[in-house]
Amino acid sequence: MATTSIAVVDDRLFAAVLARADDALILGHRLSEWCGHAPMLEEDLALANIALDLIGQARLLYEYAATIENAGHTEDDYAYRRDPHQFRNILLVEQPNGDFAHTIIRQYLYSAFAHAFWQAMTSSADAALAAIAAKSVPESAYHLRHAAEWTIRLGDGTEESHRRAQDALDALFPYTGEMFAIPETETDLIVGGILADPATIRPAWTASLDRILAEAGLAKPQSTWMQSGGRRGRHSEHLGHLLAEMQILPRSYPGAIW
Amino acid sequence: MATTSIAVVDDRLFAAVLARADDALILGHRLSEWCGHAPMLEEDLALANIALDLIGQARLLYEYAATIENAGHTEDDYAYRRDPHQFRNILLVEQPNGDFAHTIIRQYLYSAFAHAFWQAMTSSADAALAAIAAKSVPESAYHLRHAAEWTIRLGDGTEESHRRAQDALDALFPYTGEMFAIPETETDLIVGGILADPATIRPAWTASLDRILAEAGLAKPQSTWMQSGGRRGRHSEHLGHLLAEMQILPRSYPGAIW
Amino acid sequence: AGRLGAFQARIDAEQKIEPNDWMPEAYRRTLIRQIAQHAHSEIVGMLPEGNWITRAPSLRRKAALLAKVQDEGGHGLYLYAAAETLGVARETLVEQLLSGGAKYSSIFNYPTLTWADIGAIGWLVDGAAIMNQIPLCRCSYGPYARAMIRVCKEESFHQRQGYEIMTVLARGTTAQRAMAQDALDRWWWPCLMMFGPPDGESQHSDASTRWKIKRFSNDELRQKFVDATVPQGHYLGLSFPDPALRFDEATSHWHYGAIDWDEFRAVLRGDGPCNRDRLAARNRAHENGAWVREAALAFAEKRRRKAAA
Amino acid sequence: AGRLGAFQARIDAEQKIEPNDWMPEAYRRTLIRQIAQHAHSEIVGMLPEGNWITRAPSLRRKAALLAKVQDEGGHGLYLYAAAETLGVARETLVEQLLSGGAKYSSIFNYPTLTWADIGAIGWLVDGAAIMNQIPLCRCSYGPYARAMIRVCKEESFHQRQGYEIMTVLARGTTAQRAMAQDALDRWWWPCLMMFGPPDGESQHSDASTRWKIKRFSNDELRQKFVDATVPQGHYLGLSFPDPALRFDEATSHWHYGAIDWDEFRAVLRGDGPCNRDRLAARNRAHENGAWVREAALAFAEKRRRKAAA
Repeated sequence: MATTSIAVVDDRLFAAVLARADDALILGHRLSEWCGHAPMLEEDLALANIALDLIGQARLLYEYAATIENAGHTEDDYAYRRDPHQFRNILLVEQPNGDFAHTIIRQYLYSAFAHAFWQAMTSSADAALAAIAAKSVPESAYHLRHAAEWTIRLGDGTEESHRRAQDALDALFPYTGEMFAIPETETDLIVGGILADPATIRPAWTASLDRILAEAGLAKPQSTWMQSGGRRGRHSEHLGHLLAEMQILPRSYPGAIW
Repeated sequence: MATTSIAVVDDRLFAAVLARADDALILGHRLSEWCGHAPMLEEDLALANIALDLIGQARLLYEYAATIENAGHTEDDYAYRRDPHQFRNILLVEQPNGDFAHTIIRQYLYSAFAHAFWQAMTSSADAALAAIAAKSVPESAYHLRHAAEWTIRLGDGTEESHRRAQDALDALFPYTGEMFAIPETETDLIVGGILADPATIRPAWTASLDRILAEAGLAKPQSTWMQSGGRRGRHSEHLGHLLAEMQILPRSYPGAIW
Repeated sequence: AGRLGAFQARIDAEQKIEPNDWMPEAYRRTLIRQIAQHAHSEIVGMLPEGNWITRAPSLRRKAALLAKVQDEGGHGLYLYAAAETLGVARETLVEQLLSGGAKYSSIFNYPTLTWADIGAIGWLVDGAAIMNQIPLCRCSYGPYARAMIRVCKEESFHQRQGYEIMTVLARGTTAQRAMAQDALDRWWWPCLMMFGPPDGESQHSDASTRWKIKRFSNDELRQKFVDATVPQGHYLGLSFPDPALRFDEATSHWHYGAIDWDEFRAVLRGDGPCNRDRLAARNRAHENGAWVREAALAFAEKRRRKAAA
Repeated sequence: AGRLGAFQARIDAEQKIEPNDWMPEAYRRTLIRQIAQHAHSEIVGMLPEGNWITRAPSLRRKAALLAKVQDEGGHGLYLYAAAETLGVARETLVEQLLSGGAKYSSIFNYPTLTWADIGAIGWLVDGAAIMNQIPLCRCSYGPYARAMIRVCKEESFHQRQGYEIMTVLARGTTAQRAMAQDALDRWWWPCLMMFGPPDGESQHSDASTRWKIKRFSNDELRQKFVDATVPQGHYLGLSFPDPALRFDEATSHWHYGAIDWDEFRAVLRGDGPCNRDRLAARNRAHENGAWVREAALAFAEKRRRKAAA
């Protein structure tokens, strides 16, 4: 056996579903790293809760991807047996937890998008995706509320919390562009009403940001330069380390059932 | 393939050699984690240098172990294809780097032993081990000098460096007992003059500690309680994380040549 | 003496004592110590299992483990709340934990070394905890008894989940089977120690029994655990690391060998494999989170003033 | 004008300028900037490769990579020393790096994503660096020229090592071959940019050429690199991510396509994939190490006083 990695088919819907599953899994994994180490017990619970929701979303999406691919792969094959360059998550979700402000701002930037995205997806022409969206909407609403409230609290808390929140916002904002970029492979899916058009989601995202950052007293970064690459499998250096830890058991015991 | 791990023979000399190789590899790996992140450029170089020596020692020892085992295994099989419980290094060397004081004190406690050990081993009845010892003596002399000088510098530097050095010493001292414990499987090797008797090494170790700690103004921990388990494959939680990162490529691509 | 008599009469009649009821200071102190110790155990207990969340070998297991550790945090939260009904602030209790002044279950001072340890903790550690805790559902102090009902329900779910992990491993590959056996070997004796010292040496028991905080002796509970667990292990084809273990036809109990109480006392005084790591991890989380808690307080204060203005 | 004339005459005669010799301020400033930038590049360059030390796939590769990164630190050290001969303190230069005020080679703002990147960096990045640096071994400033002789010797060893890594991958499994190709795809264009803007747009070149700090133009060096490297890649059966690449029989050079100078400028102004991570890593190491450097200073001072007393 020369590799324990799987190869996956080249299909547009499959790729689009896999990419969203990867977003949810990687962000869920990052949040799960906090477990037992959060600033207060209530946040240990809240972050674990959000992580659980996201891993749950990832599992539904992988399951659907497996149906589309029809190659006998399971959710665990996708999660544990792909190399970093085979992951299609956006770079934002793989960024390290950093301090609590980085985790919250990352979550806020993502959830403000994801909530609007899943809302739009409830009317997807693809019934399976619409069903996953319907389940995800109340979850993402909670994730957004939690992250937005903390963003305000940190932004308008102490001098230190304000500084940390602004640092996090400045550092993470360049990773938001990928949420709105449309890979060439997805244009047909958008035209076909299967995927929500990011352009229709941006107004809700921008409105949320303007309102929450104003209330938090945080300055919206003016930089228009954006990082990208995740959707093409070109990640940051962080993803490889995350996956090494996540995948070590299935990689060490190929074929074992756990 | 149900596992990418190897099984190794149960042989006393082989086990003893493997255990010393594991000590050197794991400590070398830990030191290599500093590369590019040390407090000053000179220490980036020094820590890398010591790491290189240790990895070099590990390679010689693994090579000799492979000869004894005679099962077609290579140094890389031992390093990359054993599970954590198959490693036989002492717990001291797998402890996390912590701050620079923890790294230095760990190195000092180990090197003060290792230098005396390799000196004694130059007259081992086993010619191969005696040759490895001869090569290791000047290296361990340098490691000891480097760590001892820094121990003194930190202990007698600022209030903060003194506190950090004392904290590190208190935290790591309970891991020194394993260096002097004699696993049942090694008594014959000691009687046969193949392995140095730790009892004959302790005076040199204690003398070094008394002298260096006195000069550093650090208090020798009075606790007589000692951690153990490494030589039996019962490690701390830290080793699994270290190996997950170290082994991910060979585990993901079984059989590939790099 | 009249109040004390009436108090004991209510307890004897299996009536619950509630927060606003009069109670003897010793009763209050005993309960605070016990509930706090229990809460601390849940919190510290998040660490050994949390150590495997990022390495769980399947998404289903990852989600289940995350949910389990979250449950433990939840238990900690409502146990602290139960303790607060006795007039002690959560901050005070947390400070006692962080400074090393308060105890927590020694079992969490052992490391989780393989995935099988997650199975073993569910099966054995939660199994032992349930034995200890089921009688507490009838504890004389109302808030504690009610908290324990919820805790026990969730713990027994965790226990079944742990046993299921062990089952899969025991029926898995050679390596997985060895992993399961090794976990049982390492966790068995520490789990027996979870029930505390042998009856002759146990402190606090007399008053706790009279107050119906404690309804069974340490040795009684330990025997119940052994009797329930040994057949489960044998069913999986695993062996217990106790050569003296045998079924005693006369008593219908599993007889077990001598427990190493020196190890128990060593871990209790701080010399277990992970005592320092566990306390260090809790302290690090607390220190790293200080600025967050300060920010939340400052924000709440600002909003309060704004609302008042 | 006499001093200046004499200075230029010495340079024209290929004599070395030494630290205590008179030199024009602009010459000194140019050299400080260039040597510092070079030193910073070595230091920052430790990070992308250091990223793979803990995951190197064999012990031989692990040792070689560690030794290589150590060499880079060493280059940094003696380049800082060469800069110090021009009257600027290493601390000043380091501060400039940490504050983001000083430049370093943009190539290190790209991430190392697979093991093949370690091969590609050795083969391509060190290969390009050598093209730039070999002429500097004859630079008019003595300490810089001598430092470069040592640097070049080690770099060319690294370059061969990198090519050997690529060779093994290119002849390895399908996955390894894909890894090698992907690394070449990602590193090729950034490596061409390492030679700087096209000749027409390059600053500083005129004076640098007159002072024999710079002996070849950016485009000349770039062409040399392409000509040397393309056959090496083809020999491994790899393809270059440039559809315009073709051998021009007339000129005997490899013709390459248009370079995306927008990307070059973006990375230069801080908008590369890793600019922030690299500077953050250097700053973190510096801040975390502050107490160590203070301790070393305090200790030295104590000993000095003791010796004096």
